[in-house]
Amino acid sequence: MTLDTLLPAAIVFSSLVPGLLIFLVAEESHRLRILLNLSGALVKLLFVAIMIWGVYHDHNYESRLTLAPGLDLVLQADALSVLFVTLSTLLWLVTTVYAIGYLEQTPNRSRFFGFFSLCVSSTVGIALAGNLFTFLVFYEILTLTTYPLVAHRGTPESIRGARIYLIYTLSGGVLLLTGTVWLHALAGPVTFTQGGMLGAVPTEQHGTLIAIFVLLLGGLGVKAALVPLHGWLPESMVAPAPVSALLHAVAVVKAGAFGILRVVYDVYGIELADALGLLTLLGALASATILYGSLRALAQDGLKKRLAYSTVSQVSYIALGASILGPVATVGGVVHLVHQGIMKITLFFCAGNYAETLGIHRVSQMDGVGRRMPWTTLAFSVGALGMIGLPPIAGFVSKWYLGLGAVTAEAEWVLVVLGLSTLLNAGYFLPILYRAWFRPAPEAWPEEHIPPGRLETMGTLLWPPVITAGLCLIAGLLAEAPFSPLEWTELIARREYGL
Amino acid sequence: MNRTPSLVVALLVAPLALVLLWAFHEALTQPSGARLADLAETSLSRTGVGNPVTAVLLSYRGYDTMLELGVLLAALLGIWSLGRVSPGFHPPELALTAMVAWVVPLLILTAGYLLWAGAERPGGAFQGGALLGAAGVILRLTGERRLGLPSERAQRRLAIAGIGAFLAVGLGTAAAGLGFLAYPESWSKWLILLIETATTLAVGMTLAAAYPGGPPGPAGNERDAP
Amino acid sequence: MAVLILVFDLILVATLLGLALAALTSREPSRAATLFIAFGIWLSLVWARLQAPDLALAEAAIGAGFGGALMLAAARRTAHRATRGRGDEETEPDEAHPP
Amino acid sequence: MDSLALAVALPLLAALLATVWPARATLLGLLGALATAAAALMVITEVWEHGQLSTALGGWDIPLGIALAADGLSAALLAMTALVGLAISLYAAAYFDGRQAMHFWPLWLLLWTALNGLFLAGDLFNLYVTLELLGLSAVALGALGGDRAAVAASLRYLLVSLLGSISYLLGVVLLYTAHGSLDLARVAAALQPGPVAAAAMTLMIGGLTMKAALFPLHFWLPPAHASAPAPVSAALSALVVKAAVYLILRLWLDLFAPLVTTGAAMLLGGLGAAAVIWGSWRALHAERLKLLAAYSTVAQIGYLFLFPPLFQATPPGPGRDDLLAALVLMILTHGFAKSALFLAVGVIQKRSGHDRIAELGGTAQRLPATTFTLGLAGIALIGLPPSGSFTGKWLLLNGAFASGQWGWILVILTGTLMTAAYVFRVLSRAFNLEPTPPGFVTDARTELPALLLAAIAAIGLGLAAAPLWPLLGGGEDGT
Repeated sequence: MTLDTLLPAAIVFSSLVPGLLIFLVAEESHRLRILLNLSGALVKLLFVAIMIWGVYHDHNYESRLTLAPGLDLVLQADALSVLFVTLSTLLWLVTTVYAIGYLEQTPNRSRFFGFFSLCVSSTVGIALAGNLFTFLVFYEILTLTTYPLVAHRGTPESIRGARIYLIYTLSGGVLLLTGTVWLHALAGPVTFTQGGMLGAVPTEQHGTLIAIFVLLLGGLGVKAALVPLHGWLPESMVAPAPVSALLHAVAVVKAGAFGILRVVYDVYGIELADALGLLTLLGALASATILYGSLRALAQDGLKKRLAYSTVSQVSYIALGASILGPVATVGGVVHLVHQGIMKITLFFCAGNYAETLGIHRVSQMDGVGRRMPWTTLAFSVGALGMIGLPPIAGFVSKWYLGLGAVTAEAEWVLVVLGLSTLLNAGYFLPILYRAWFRPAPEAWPEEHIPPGRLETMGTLLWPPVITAGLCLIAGLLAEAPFSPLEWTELIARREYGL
Repeated sequence: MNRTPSLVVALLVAPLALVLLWAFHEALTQPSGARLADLAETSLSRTGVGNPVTAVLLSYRGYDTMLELGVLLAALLGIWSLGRVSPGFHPPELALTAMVAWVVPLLILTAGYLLWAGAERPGGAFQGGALLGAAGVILRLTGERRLGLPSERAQRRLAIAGIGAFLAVGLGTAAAGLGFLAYPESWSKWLILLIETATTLAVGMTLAAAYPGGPPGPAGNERDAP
Repeated sequence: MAVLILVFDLILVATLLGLALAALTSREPSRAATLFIAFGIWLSLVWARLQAPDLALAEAAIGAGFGGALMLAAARRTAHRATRGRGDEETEPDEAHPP
Repeated sequence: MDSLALAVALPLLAALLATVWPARATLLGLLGALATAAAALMVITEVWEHGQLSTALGGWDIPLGIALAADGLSAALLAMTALVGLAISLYAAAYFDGRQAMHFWPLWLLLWTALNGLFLAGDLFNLYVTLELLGLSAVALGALGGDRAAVAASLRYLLVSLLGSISYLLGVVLLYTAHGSLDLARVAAALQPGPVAAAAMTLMIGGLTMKAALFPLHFWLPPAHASAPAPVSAALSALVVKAAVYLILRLWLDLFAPLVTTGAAMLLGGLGAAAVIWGSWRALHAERLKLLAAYSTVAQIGYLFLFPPLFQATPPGPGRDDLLAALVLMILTHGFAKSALFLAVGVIQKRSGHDRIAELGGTAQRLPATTFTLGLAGIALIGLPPSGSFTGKWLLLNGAFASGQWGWILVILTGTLMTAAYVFRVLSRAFNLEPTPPGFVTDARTELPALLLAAIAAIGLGLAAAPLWPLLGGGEDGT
């Protein structure tokens, strides 16, 4: 029992234990709950910082629990997992602050924050999973812990949304389970190995490997919202804003995308996946999703719905990056895991602020909101422009590397997809910005909950989007700085391709 | 039952019956190894009783008998837990009453004899108990509402007497380091008699008490005090 | 003689099975109880044919017999219970349970 | 080796005491439960140390006397019974009062005696006696619900139970007539394939499938389990049915191993598959929570019968060990989960006076700990991680893939989704617009035992199942 064997487990427990305690906290004990929440988040951040340092210096962290002979629950840290862990830990802290403000005075806060923490624990478990079995375990736990969050409001719509969410994710889970067990029966314990671990499977089994990949992709594609498995995402918009932020930026869709990265790079290995023709399949699905999501987003008037379809589209950049052979495209895809996260969480925080402060839920209600809520709208603008891919915001970096990787891999069709998608992104984000900044404000807002004071809204609601918007700028401006997402992703790509 | 199920039943039964029949005959005609009965006879001298059936029930397989008494107890407790039923009495006729006055003491006496005889000859606790039970049933039929049974408290004690004796002896022998229900040879006869007596009383009382189909206590009173 | 015994056995076994199935499929509780008791009695004939008394089957017979007694006691209740609640039970009567 | 006898004698003693002093039944019952659990613990520790235990009772050697025996399989079930039994006892102490307590405790302790006796029996006739004791005490407990429906359901249960035992006994008599012994190990050694053995197997296993409520002989279970009082339903669904499954497993693996055929295994598997689908379907459409739980038992029992075909196709070795462990793990998980579910339903029923799923919302919302219990138990029933049944299902699927039996995979996956559907049909009611409950626990004496059981099923058994392999390895499959 040393630090090396304890640290991955400790990172999971740092939110699991506070989460379980929060359930027991009486509803009125506001301070105690905040204390538990924040101390969990800060402790986790500390642990993650230690881990970043260690992984950078090629240190091996591994916690292992044997469930059955040949069936181990393994938490380990490699460069890719650290990237995802850091993202979720940072954004958890920010989202917790936001959620404390957002859920002020609403019922069932203990239940909410309990599941909120469990949700982060399972995300971190997914990030640190050392084999496909462990990944599956936390992937399913994530489904379970997010369900109560989606249903939290208890209105018929939220229960319906949660049910749809569950139908999709549990069915996906069954596919993933089938694929995983099958692979296990075929090739033994499926440990994540840089460069893939299926090289030894004889050629006559390659047909089976393709079938298994389709099953796995079916399971992962549900959470990653690949078309046609994306149907749950717009429906689960009924959840409270911090939950949407978490679902879209940190936990659920990211878990799916992260799983696709793992399967392509660390289970099949990108060369084998390419040889089996799986990358073409993935690339086609991802491209279709990118374009379809953007097209649907254009047609939405509901702000959160528009953002939801935007997520459908944007998350597939990660899968797109994974479907192109070569380290440059890998960098583009993997770094988008982080960049999409910080940008999308900003957008959802802002959408939540509009709804909570002024009762604005629709794009058509946003005329002149920039003057009433300048800071929120500024943050929103940074996120939206980043999504479009405007330099120097983070989204530009992702698109640049994706394009460059496509050219290197001689997959020029990707450029067409990127170009079209950028146009569409502009098509559904720019009108919002135009309305917010340049149209006159209406006489009265739909429902003004929070009157303007020293700040345009409550501090706990305002600071999180401002901070994440700042992160979007920093990640783009300082892309070449040490420990920036881009630099770290290049480390991942180097290790993955053995360069 | 209407026609179709009967037909289905018949169709199901016929082949099953044939197969069973075949198996039974195979089993009966097969030469079997040393049968337990022979073994039971040869070890009889060490049990302290002369009747092999009693030896099987109370010595070789006493553990089974203890659990069988548990079955009786469970059934009795089950019947009691069902709550009261209305008693269906007929006023007894004079001749019957006079006969009962003779028969019941005789039954009790015979039960005592069977219990004693069981050690050497056919008889024993279950047969004796059955007679005791019958005595109770006859009393009930002639209008004796309590079947000659004692109070509920005493009934509860009697109902567990057989198992209680088994358990007391069993735990005693286990504590003495002999093993559960392993009677020391010199005490064997008397321990068996003790258990048999308790069992006879328990079986008799249980049979009689089960007959009315409801809990003990004053009949006709629907709600009994907790 | 052997044929006679065979026929006897066949009737024995077939009736046994028939009684069991009839008891199982009977919808009415008291009918099922009666059929079961008949089954128990018939069964004792089977034990006798199988030369099994050395197994101390008296016990088994008592077990099965007592099962029958419990069954009869219960069957009496199912006929009357609808109108006569029991004093020592929970107040909430359950709705009908679909089979 | 007196621990074996003690594990039977102590609950029996407690049952007697509770019979004699009905006014003190609850106290005596709780003490008895503790003592029984302690005796079980002794047996389990000894099995853990020595691999196997056996003793001949009454000082008579085996053909004449009765053997008690324990191996890993018995120890695992004994442990489940002890923990579930303790929780049920604690719960019942708060649930029953007055006359109901007086009736409950002796019968419940007799039931426990029968369970322990059955798991430890090494003698075919003694197994019959424990089956009878188990059946009668279970039926009597089931009728404690008191209303006419409960009595009628119990009556049917009694009939099936007795016929099942007699069918088993007929098989035993056949074996005894042919081999002149009742000792399980001796008969197993002497058994020759042939009509007698085949008929005995059919009679014994057939009779036991009635008691185990294997489709299509499950018809008696839903009304009986749904109309009993909550702690009794918990014991019936979690323990009593499992005793029959245990015995089938014991006979299948130990006694009839030389003559089980692929056809017989496929038949059991097919019935199991039908049970999974049919039970889940009925659970999905049940209007009352207890009925849902009871149909869920029918379905979950079905899963257990998917194992024989896989046993048949898997040669002795690690693969088979995994299957056996998976089977035991699923038995245990279901035991804990289903008892937790019934206990939780009991809390809801007491609180709201009914268990109609459609009108459950407010109550579930006001009882967070109980709703949590429902959720955890549901996870274990569905087989989602980290529950024990997830690990079990994983190994089951793995075995099916390894032996190329694709049909079962489809059944398992369909069953999983259907289970999820009926579990979340209930859970979604807990989210509504009722006011916030003040705290997590409302009634600790009933809610906590249930929550504890659910946590063991959904988390404990999943993460701490590894000791099962050494425990079972020293045991009966002998490979």
